[in-house]
Amino acid sequence: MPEVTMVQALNEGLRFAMQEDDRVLVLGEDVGKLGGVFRVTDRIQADFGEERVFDTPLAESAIAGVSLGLAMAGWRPVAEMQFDAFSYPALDQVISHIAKYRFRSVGTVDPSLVIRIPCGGGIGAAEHHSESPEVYYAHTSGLKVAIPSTPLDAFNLLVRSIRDPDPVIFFEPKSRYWSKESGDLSPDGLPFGAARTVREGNHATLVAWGGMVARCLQAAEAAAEDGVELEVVDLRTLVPLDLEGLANAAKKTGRVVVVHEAPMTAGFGAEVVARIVEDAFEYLEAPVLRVTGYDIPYPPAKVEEHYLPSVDRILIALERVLSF
Amino acid sequence: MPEVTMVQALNEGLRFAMQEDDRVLVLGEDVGKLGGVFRVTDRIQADFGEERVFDTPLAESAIAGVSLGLAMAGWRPVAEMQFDAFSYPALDQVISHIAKYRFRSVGTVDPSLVIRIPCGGGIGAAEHHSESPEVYYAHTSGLKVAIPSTPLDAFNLLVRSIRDPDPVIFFEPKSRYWSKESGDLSPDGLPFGAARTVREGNHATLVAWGGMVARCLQAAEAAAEDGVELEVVDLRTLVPLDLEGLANAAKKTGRVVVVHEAPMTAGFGAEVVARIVEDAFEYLEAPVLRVTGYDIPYPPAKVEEHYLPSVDRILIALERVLSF
Amino acid sequence: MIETRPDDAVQILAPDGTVVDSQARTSLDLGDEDLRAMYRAMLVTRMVDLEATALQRQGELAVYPPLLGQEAAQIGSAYALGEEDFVFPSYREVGVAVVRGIDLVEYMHFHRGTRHGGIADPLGSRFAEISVPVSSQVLHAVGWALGARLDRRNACAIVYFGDGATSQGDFHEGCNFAGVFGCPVVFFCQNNQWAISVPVQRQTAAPIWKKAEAYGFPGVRVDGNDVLAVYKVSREAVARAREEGVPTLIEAVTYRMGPHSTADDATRYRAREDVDAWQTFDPLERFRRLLDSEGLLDPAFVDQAEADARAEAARVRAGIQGAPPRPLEGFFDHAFSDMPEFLARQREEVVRLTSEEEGEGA
Amino acid sequence: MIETRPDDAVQILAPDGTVVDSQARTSLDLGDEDLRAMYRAMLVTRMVDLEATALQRQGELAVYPPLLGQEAAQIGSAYALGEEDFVFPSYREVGVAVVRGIDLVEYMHFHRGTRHGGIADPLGSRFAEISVPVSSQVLHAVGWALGARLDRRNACAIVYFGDGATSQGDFHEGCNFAGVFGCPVVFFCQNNQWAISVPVQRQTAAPIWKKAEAYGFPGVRVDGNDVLAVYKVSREAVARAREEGVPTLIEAVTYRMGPHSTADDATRYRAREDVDAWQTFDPLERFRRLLDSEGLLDPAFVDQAEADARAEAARVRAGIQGAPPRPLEGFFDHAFSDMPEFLARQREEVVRLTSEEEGEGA
Ligand SMILES: Cc1ncc(C[n+]2csc(CCOP(=O)(O)OP(=O)(O)O)c2C)c(N)n1
Ligand SMILES: Cc1ncc(C[n+]2csc(CCOP(=O)(O)OP(=O)(O)O)c2C)c(N)n1
Ligand SMILES: [Mg+2]
Ligand SMILES: [Mg+2]
Repeated sequence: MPEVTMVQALNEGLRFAMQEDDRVLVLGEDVGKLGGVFRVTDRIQADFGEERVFDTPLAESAIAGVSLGLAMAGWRPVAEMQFDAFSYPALDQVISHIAKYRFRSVGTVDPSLVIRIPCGGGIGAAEHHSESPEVYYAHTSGLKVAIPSTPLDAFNLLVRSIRDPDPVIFFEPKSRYWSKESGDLSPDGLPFGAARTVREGNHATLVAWGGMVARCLQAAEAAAEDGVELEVVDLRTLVPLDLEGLANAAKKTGRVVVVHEAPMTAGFGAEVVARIVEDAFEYLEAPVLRVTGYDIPYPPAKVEEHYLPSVDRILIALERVLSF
Repeated sequence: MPEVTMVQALNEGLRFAMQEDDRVLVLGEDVGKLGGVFRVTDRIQADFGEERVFDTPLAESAIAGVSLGLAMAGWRPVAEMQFDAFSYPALDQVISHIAKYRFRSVGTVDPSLVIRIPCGGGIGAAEHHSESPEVYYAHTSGLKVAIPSTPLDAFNLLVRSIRDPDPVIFFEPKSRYWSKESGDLSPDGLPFGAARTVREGNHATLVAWGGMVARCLQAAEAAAEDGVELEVVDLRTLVPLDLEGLANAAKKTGRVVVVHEAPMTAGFGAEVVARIVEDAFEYLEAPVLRVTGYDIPYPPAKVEEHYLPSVDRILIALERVLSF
Repeated sequence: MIETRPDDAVQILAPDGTVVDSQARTSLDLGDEDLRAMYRAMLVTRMVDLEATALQRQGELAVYPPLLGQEAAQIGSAYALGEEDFVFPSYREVGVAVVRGIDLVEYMHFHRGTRHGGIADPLGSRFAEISVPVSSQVLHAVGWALGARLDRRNACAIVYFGDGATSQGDFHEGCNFAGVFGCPVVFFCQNNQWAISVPVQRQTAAPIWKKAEAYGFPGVRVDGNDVLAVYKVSREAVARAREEGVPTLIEAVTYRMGPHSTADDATRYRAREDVDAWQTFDPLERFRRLLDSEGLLDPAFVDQAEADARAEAARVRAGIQGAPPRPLEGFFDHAFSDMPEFLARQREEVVRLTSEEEGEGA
Repeated sequence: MIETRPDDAVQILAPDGTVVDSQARTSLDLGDEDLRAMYRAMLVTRMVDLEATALQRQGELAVYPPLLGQEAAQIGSAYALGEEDFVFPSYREVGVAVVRGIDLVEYMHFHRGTRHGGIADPLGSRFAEISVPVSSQVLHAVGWALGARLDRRNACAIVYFGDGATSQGDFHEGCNFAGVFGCPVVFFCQNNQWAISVPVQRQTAAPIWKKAEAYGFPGVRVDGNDVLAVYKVSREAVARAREEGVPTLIEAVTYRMGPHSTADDATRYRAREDVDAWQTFDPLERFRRLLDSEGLLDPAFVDQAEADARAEAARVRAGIQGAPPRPLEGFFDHAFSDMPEFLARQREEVVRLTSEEEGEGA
């Protein structure tokens, strides 16, 4: 079994999609010769040519808006935003047009495009390079939102995103870029809207996505040492959300903690809590708690370990949930 | 007691703030001679001069970014975004700078400015003119978010927002612009972070803000005819959120429904649910439910009445909550 | 090569309809039938536009932004397009829609509040949905044009926007992108002097056509009330786009004779006299006089054109008047290409509630 | 009045340090001590910049974007400012910080990942926090300048940004706003030929200085490696801003000799020879030769300047090396001007957890 990093898996995913569909284009800042600042597009321009892989001027609103125009001309653009916080200048195009074009055109236009956004912290980066803006997108009706937590699923979800007739915001957790996994790269993994149980357990359930899935697994191992068996659920796609999977996970243990990097207030964790409460209230033995980034701007890198949910913080929340 | 509309109260609020502090400026598209498309700034330019009240070029990112620069020069800008969806081009400036400048400067700079955003639907407007984007802002650490539901509180909250050393996103529910209230306009009403019980009741609690407070009161009256007494809580400010007030309201009845116009998924209602679950779980007799706009882009005006939470939909959710 | 133009606008017809540039006039590839068709399109536009305002006053439309006074800019430019070219409108382009054969009844559903976008089949009719966020459509046009270039299609995009739109970041990013990639696109600015209440002098300190200098492609100012001059510069721009991949920024100087929209009260910010002064430059009257002097206005044609215009206005009225809303549940089908569970739940609720309502109503 | 310049850049010194425009040279209001101070500032900048790169290699900084090669552009422009003028930097302006007396230790805390912004007292030092989102700071400069104008202060803002930044909407919106309002602001573009891996030719199809045409104010291209020429055009721009409320766009043509940042591998996208070619244009060497020819480089001064530069680099190293992180709890105090309940709760948690951790550590 070959071992791949998430960066390699994403690179392979792009290649796979470009090979199976010659309408797929890759665009963004520094995606050409440089291969992207994280090398996700490494040598793709060399292999697929400058017409299908090109650097844009430094303008994110243009990257998004031009991608929509390309989609209207029958192309399937895969656009890269260089970092999480640099996706914000494109929000207007994403919210007002990309998310709404199918709706507005009564289904006659497929705004089929993917916007890739490296996200999250934990890599010691400078201000604006560690944010987790998934809620801005998940709250925007008309967008699908994917966020893999492992290399193999990154390949699977990316190919699925590119094939999808809907616009997909594809988050790539930077802290997992260099994580490795062995197995065959295949687009026949789980579809959108299906959560994945990455660890079975009976005492309580941890729900996470992207970079925090690995953290939850660490917490689960720590808990296991004390004889507490945690179920860990990876949501994989926030939109569509796997309502049934979520409810079942909650029902199984009756005790749930949601973990995410973004600030707590109105983070996607709140949605998870609300759905569980709506669909599994009678099964809950304890309040569904959230362990998240704090409600301050992302702090300087040297203290990010205290900002991001730690194993300790997860365990403390679990204690509260378990002792309820 | 004089009767004022919310538009008039806001106009008076601006005048009050401009009179008490000659550093207050008003800027935006069409805020000058026209007085704003809703007349909130009616005749303010005539009365305070073209230096303190001015029309900007048609560029929302500039309106926000220039406002921050003005604040750095010691002014207190009150900027208007013409409609909810036209605040999106300014999101980058708001998220990356306005929300973070105090933090980044370790408290040495007050990014003291107000961005007024008419919001919400129910007035028969065209696409992009009826959105409820409060979550984008509430999730962004460093911003305060206010949204009055009545004329008198609009005056009170607006003056407080302008006085606040922090940046405030000030939502104005368009559907309440022409609602009337009598009483004295005063900035000595409730502060930020204090929810207001607008109706007392013992059977269940409705939580809302902005335009939906009135809708909840209608629902409460309808319910009262059937002998069901509803408590109605107006959050007034989403950031800071009145955690204690919210928990108490939930504890009182044990049955809560949150109502908002924005789509359900990751709407601010989810945060309300999550907070109540965290702080009042043992008191809950039923799941906290949400009645919200649906998870599609805001539809054409002629069907908006079916899209927005109606008295019927609120009562249906209440039935579920009460019969639990 | 960057082509620059003098600061005064290209003009072929004087306001009184006489030809001021006869060389340009004769060089146009327009036969008599073209001229008549353009006149007819202007008439239809005028009548439909007035009818739409009337429909709004009668409560049949929620709001309507009249294009009164801008007919020459729209018809002249649209007439310069080929079938394959793609139009990206803002919200004021009924004249362009008329030339492109867009169904105006469906179009008016946008203004009635019964559908978004207004264009039944954007890809088929090569006419994008109405775009309200000012300047945002500029980027879509550039993207489409880039796509056409990649496909080596002999087609260009044309994007319509106003003077106010030039202040937006998207205008800049789009123009710059097009300049770098050599996108076949025409940036068509109708400088109607106003962005709601803000006059163009407070919008920018430079002439709009000159902004092309910032992007390395030609800019041209044209008398926007002279349909032949607009046609001429548009035709050249379209050719430059299709053949050389060189974009052009056209500033058509015109005037918004009506309010910004039916919801606007223009008396708050501009003087009646300013508007009246522009009455002299009415684009229809100017073109009518030319046709007259060229002997093209035989009574049969005039009667027919006016009858056609009236008929189209009547058709729009008949089609839109009292049109029922389209049920909300149907809109759920176009949020995504599929129907995820969370949305299906909500759709069911809508179906249930509306059928109950109907039940009650019955 | 719009002033236009020829397409070639303003130059006073040839690359070999000889004066090519002696009239301009003599007209400068710079005495010997000024010239020496400028040279010293360039030296300090060079040494601190190299030291920062070294500190990054040693793990003391997280990442650092060298300005190597851009010293003349930064020192020349910063030297043209008065005390009241306000600097809005991007992330590469250590040279400007040197001239403005900004504490470079605190500055480097930004790159160490121990604080954001890097400027201890932006309002007091009239130097805004480091701005990373490309072009975003342009609007703050315009806003500050408008504020200064409203206060009738005799001061201007200067905003630094790169060639890539000119593609952003914020650049456009800021320039346009400044043109309309007559804001006292200087738009200072360091065209260092690259935006990470994208060469300026793929960034825009027009010369950068020409973009000023779009806004109705002057644009000027200057040899960015000629500190005197940069000083000259900046001085003029500052005067125009302060006295006439006329903004200027300055394009300083220079070259990024180092990688985009220490995290960048420039060999992936540019040839060694291209960089080598620019070695000839080194701004320090050029200025050194001029000073030498003007007899200003007595050994005492040279020794002192070099010692000062080494000392400042050493001070930065000593200040930053091993500097501990500032505790997270402290950051909570600056999210808002007050401490709302929901945040106080979180802060308490942080205090509890970190004190427990310390307890464990002890
Ligand atoms: C991004 C954005 N901001 C504000 C508005 C509100 N608005 C609608 S039209 C308009 C003025 C547009 O002026 P201009 O571009 O000159 O076009 P015109 O209406 O004159 O045709 C404004 C401010 C909007 N639609 N979009
Ligand atoms: C809005 C935004 N998008 C992307 C980035 C990532 N990024 C950082 S610097 C840079 C290139 C900037 O080039 P230029 O403006 O020429 O300045 P230089 O770095 O050459 O000084 C990019 C793309 C960013 N910081 N901000
Ligand atoms: Mg206009
Ligand atoms: Mg550069």
